Amino acid sequence: MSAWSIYACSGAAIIALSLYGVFACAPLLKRILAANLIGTGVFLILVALADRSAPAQPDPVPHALVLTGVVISVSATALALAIAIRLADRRSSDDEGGWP
Amino acid sequence: MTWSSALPVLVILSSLGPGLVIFGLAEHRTRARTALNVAAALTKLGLVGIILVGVLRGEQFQARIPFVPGADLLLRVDSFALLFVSLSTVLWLVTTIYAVGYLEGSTQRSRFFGFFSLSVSATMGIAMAGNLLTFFVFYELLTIATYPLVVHEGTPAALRAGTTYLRYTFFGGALLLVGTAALYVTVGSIDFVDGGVLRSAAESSSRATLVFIFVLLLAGLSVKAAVVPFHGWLPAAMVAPAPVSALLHAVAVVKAGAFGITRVIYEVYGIRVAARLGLMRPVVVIAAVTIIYGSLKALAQHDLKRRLAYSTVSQVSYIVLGTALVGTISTVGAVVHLVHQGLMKVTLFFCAGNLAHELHIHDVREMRGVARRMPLTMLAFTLASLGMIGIPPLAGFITKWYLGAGALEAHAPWVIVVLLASSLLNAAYLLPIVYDAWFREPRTEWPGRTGGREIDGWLLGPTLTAAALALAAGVFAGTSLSPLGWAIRIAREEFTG
Amino acid sequence: MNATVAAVLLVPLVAALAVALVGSRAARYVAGAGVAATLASAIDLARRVERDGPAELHVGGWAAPLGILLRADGLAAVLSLAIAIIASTLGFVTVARTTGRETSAARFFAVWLFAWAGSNALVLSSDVFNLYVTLELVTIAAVVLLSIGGERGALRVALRYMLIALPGSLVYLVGVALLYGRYATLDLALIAERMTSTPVTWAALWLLVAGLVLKAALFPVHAWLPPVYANARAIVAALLAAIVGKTAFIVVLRVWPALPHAFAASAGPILGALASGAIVWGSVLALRQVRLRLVIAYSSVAHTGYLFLWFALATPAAWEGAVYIVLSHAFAVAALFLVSDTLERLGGDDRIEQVHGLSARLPLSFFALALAAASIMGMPPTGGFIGKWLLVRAAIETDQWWAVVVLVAGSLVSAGYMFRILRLALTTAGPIERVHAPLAGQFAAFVLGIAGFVLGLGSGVVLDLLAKGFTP
Amino acid sequence: MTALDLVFDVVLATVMPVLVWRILASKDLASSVVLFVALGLVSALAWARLHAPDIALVEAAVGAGLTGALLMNALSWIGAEAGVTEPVSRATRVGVGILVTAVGVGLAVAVIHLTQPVGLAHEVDARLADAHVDYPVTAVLLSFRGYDTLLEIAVLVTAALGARLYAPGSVPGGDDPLSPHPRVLARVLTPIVVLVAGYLLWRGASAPGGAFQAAAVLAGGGILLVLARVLRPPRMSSIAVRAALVAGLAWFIAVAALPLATGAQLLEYPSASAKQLIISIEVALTLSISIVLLMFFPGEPAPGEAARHPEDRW
Repeated sequence: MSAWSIYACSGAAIIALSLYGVFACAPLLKRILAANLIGTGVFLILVALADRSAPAQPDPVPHALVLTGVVISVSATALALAIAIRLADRRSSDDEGGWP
Repeated sequence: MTWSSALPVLVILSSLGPGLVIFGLAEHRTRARTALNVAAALTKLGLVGIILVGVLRGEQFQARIPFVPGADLLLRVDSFALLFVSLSTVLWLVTTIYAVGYLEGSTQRSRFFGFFSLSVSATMGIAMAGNLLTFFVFYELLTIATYPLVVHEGTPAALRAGTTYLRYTFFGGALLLVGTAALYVTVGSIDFVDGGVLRSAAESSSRATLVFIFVLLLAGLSVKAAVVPFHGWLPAAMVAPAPVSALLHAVAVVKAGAFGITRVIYEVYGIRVAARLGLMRPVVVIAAVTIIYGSLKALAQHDLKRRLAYSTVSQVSYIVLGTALVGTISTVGAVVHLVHQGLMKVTLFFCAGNLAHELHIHDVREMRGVARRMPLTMLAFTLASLGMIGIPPLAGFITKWYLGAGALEAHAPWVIVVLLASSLLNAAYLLPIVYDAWFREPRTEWPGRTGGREIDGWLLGPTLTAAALALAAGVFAGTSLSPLGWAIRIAREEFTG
Repeated sequence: MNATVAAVLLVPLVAALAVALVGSRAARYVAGAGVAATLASAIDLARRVERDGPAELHVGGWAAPLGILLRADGLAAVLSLAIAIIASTLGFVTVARTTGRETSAARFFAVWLFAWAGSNALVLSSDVFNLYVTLELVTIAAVVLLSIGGERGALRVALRYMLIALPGSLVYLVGVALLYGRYATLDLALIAERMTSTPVTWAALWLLVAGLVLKAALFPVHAWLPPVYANARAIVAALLAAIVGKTAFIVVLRVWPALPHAFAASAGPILGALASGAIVWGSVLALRQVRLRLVIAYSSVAHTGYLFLWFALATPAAWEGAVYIVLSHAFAVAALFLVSDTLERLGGDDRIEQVHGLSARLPLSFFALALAAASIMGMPPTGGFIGKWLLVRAAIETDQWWAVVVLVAGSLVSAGYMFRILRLALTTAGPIERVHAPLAGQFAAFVLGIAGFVLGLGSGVVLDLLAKGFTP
Repeated sequence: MTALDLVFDVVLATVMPVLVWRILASKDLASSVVLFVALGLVSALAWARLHAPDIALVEAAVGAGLTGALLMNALSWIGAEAGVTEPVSRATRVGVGILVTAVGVGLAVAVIHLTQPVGLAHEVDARLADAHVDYPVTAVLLSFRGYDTLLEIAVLVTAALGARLYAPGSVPGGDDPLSPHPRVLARVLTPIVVLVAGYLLWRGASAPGGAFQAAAVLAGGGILLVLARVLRPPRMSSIAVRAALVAGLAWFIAVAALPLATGAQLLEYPSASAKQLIISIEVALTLSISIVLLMFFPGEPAPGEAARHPEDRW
């Protein structure tokens, strides 16, 4: 049982748990968290796979993919939070300058 | 695009184009609308005339537009197509004029005439279709284009009738589509060919498949042809205004069904294959049943248009019968009846329309002595009725004569019994009306009409014209350009092919 | 060719940035120009592919397995052109409506163009990870478009949509990770080459498909779709239904030919079953809706079924048929949402009763409605019919009569729910006269309706273009 | 690897899912968020163990830092109670439970069967020279798969446009800050932040680090300054902010499109100036990304019903 496979399994577990969270948690904020965490799980698997060649230097491509993925997941989470805030904030003005 | 390939397309466009323009016309612009209609109809008549001359000279008129893989949109004018085209074109002109008079002052006329032109365009496509897919395309277009006409009055009854109409015709369309696709897959070609495309393929593919496909196609077509048990929509649809009934019964819809059946039997399966598969006898039986059933139901109706509707159910199956009897003579009968029934039935519906429009008569029991008020209308009615019954030398007689002879030729003498029975029934549901109208005292005095004429010329003219045509079709049957002449020519092609 | 393909990708991006830079007051002018330019670039691409055949571009000059490959083939050309026609029509309508006072104009148009850029990138990409990025771009842009307008309903559905679409693409990404871990490349063609049907591969492919099925709202995971369509602003709903909603399936179309036969053979029936479920369920529910938008929504659920039915049939004809359903439904649904929009502006809501007498009140909208309906029903000679014909043909060719029954039944029911509406539109009992509604929307709807019609009549041309570089 | 390593790995690999479970199971959102941040830090360790220092950096800066801050801030708007909820039926929960269990197990089994260490490490090394970047990950990000990165930035900008729904909550100026200390802190911090960011950016070409890491650090500092009311939060209404927002992607596109003029491929850097171009892209991206990340941060809700938040209109 090498390091990478341990983390890969951990990633699988995270994916399963957070998938459950997205579809089965009541609070929207938790669903947003869960969606973000699926990403963490996927990234863990990717990076683990990249490290299969250890102790030789790891495969840089998955690392790059993960960096791209992280940016996307941050963007998504931030956007989701912004919308959630608007939903929750009773004072939010529905006015958007009278869009047609 | 050469002249000979442009003409078939032009025949369709000559009604499609104006139709689209008419949609755009404001409601009140009656004169422009009428002018456009009549001009379009005359143009089409001219184009058909040119094609007629060409065909007589032996020219080929064919247009091909690439469509789905393996099957183009193919328009081809053979004698049979030309017969149907000419019939619809002439009747369109007559019916349009009639409709102008009939709908005077009613609402939504732009929409009405727009869809009317669309229906005729679709019919032209059906007539000139060179393969089954093209036929199907226009067959469905006809359904869609006629629906707004059926529900034109927007009354709950009309809407109900419209829904019934759609249920039946879409169901038929679906069967036809599957049949066509199946045929394409099994045979590889769905073109209409004299003598049938299956002649070669019949050996290769299994009998069961071919029978199955045949049933699909015939069932799909029988819906529009109002063959029992698919006839239910036709009596329901008689709530539509008289010109629409004329369109459904004479110009387009039921004709399209019968025409399609003939095409499938003769030019897809080919009579030899069809006969070998043992498919013809059942069709003959169904047709015979429909003929008798329709007549009996007609007898039971008191609403004039309803009675006429059932009469159509019965009469259209003459065409199916003649086709299925498989013989040169019976084929002549079938083909010629396509025209004869059209002429006679359009006359009868015009008359019914006149009565409803002028005197609000809908029930046959209200028609006592109506001939005194509307002699010309009733004259036309009488002529058409006698034709229906088959009194020599009228059109109906020609049909029945050929069908009878054809039955003997096909060794099915029992069919003659059916023909005689139906003739008696025709007499039974038409003659009393005629008798009442001419020889019995009216219950009440008819409301008079200023200007002395029995009814507006826009209505009377077409009625008399149609009657005259029906009469001529019988009297001049001997000439080569008469419907009979064409029918013989067509039958020869089908059998030599 | 390089420049042509690059233009399809970069022009909308540049336009989006320009819009964001100039701000709302001038947004519509810049956006209008950007929309026109993007449309032109898509037309150019289609023309070139039509003339010179398909092209393959190695971005950055790096060949597989390292680089990203763009395939400008018939499919890409046809899809990007269809996207362009729809997105530009909708875009021009919005441009025509904006007065310059809307404070979200810049945001809206910029994100609109980003969504368009994403869709173009998606149809061109043949790299499984790059496809993920494009999916995300389209999704995020769609979410933003949904949230603009700010009504609670819109925000709620925006979030709801996001919380379906995001997990969807991430599940897809898990599949991608496994594929990379097994085949050490992200290039579709190479994966196809190296692919062997091992358990790991199957797991990967199932994840791929599952994620995309979720995004495509295939029965039984379709429940999120109707509320989204019902609450979004009509223009956005149109974009969602016509383009965004189709992207996931387009990815499946791209990936499928790469799959090993054994997998396709085993997944086909399952997806076919789901598809049949979608057709039946969607059609029946569409029949029972009282709101126009919900009719459209459930009809879309049913049409997703038509798309996935292809996997059960899996013949070239079926592939063409599926693509044709994508195109025709995209045009039709966009037109329908525009009609619904017009009605909502007149009558205040989208109850079906609003359609009453439409043929007399708004003839233009009526014809748009009729044309779209004909395409949805698969009436000849619309694009919908071509799709139906090809699928029925494929079903018969593969002797799967159950599919024939499902297809025919589906189209009959669709005729049912569409004529429920058309019938009302034709009912002109009572005093009804022409009314006036914003012309831009009506005209756009009509154009899209006509487009669906031309798609059918011109199917010869379209199918030729589609066949360029396609190997089923 | 030593037994200690193994134990450490196992513990770490178990802790993370447990944390996820706690995050999703915890009663109040506040503790969920705290646990989320904790998970960010823990996972940073995991990345380090897996020899992925860049990801460790990003995770620490973004996963734990920025996202954490965003969540905290979101809580201050939504309130630690449930906020908006979507009720879920029991049947759904059970069904989803079964499904995800299957997915998790299947996935784990599939993954551990991927023992054969295939990858593109060699291809990357082989072409590193042609890419004119010394550090493999950066080479993949900006050269081999630069097209991904370009689209990724488009995603980022799109999200920024969408997230920017309000003017930032805590508007600096008039009302006096809670205490002077934050300011002092910020004043001290600023140069350090900028320095670190610059360093990360610069070494990105040769070692772990790069545009995104640098931007993350910058943004983190920026948020701090905003909270300390030293820095005005960026507003779309300012042309400078908008310019900074679009600059990165715009420059990236320009560089990507340039080769087309010479008949080369999209994003095919002319080898003569490749290095400089890539660095220039990195700089531009750092600027845009840090602005975007800063804009993700909506600020705090202004106290009192009266204070309505105007749109961030532009």
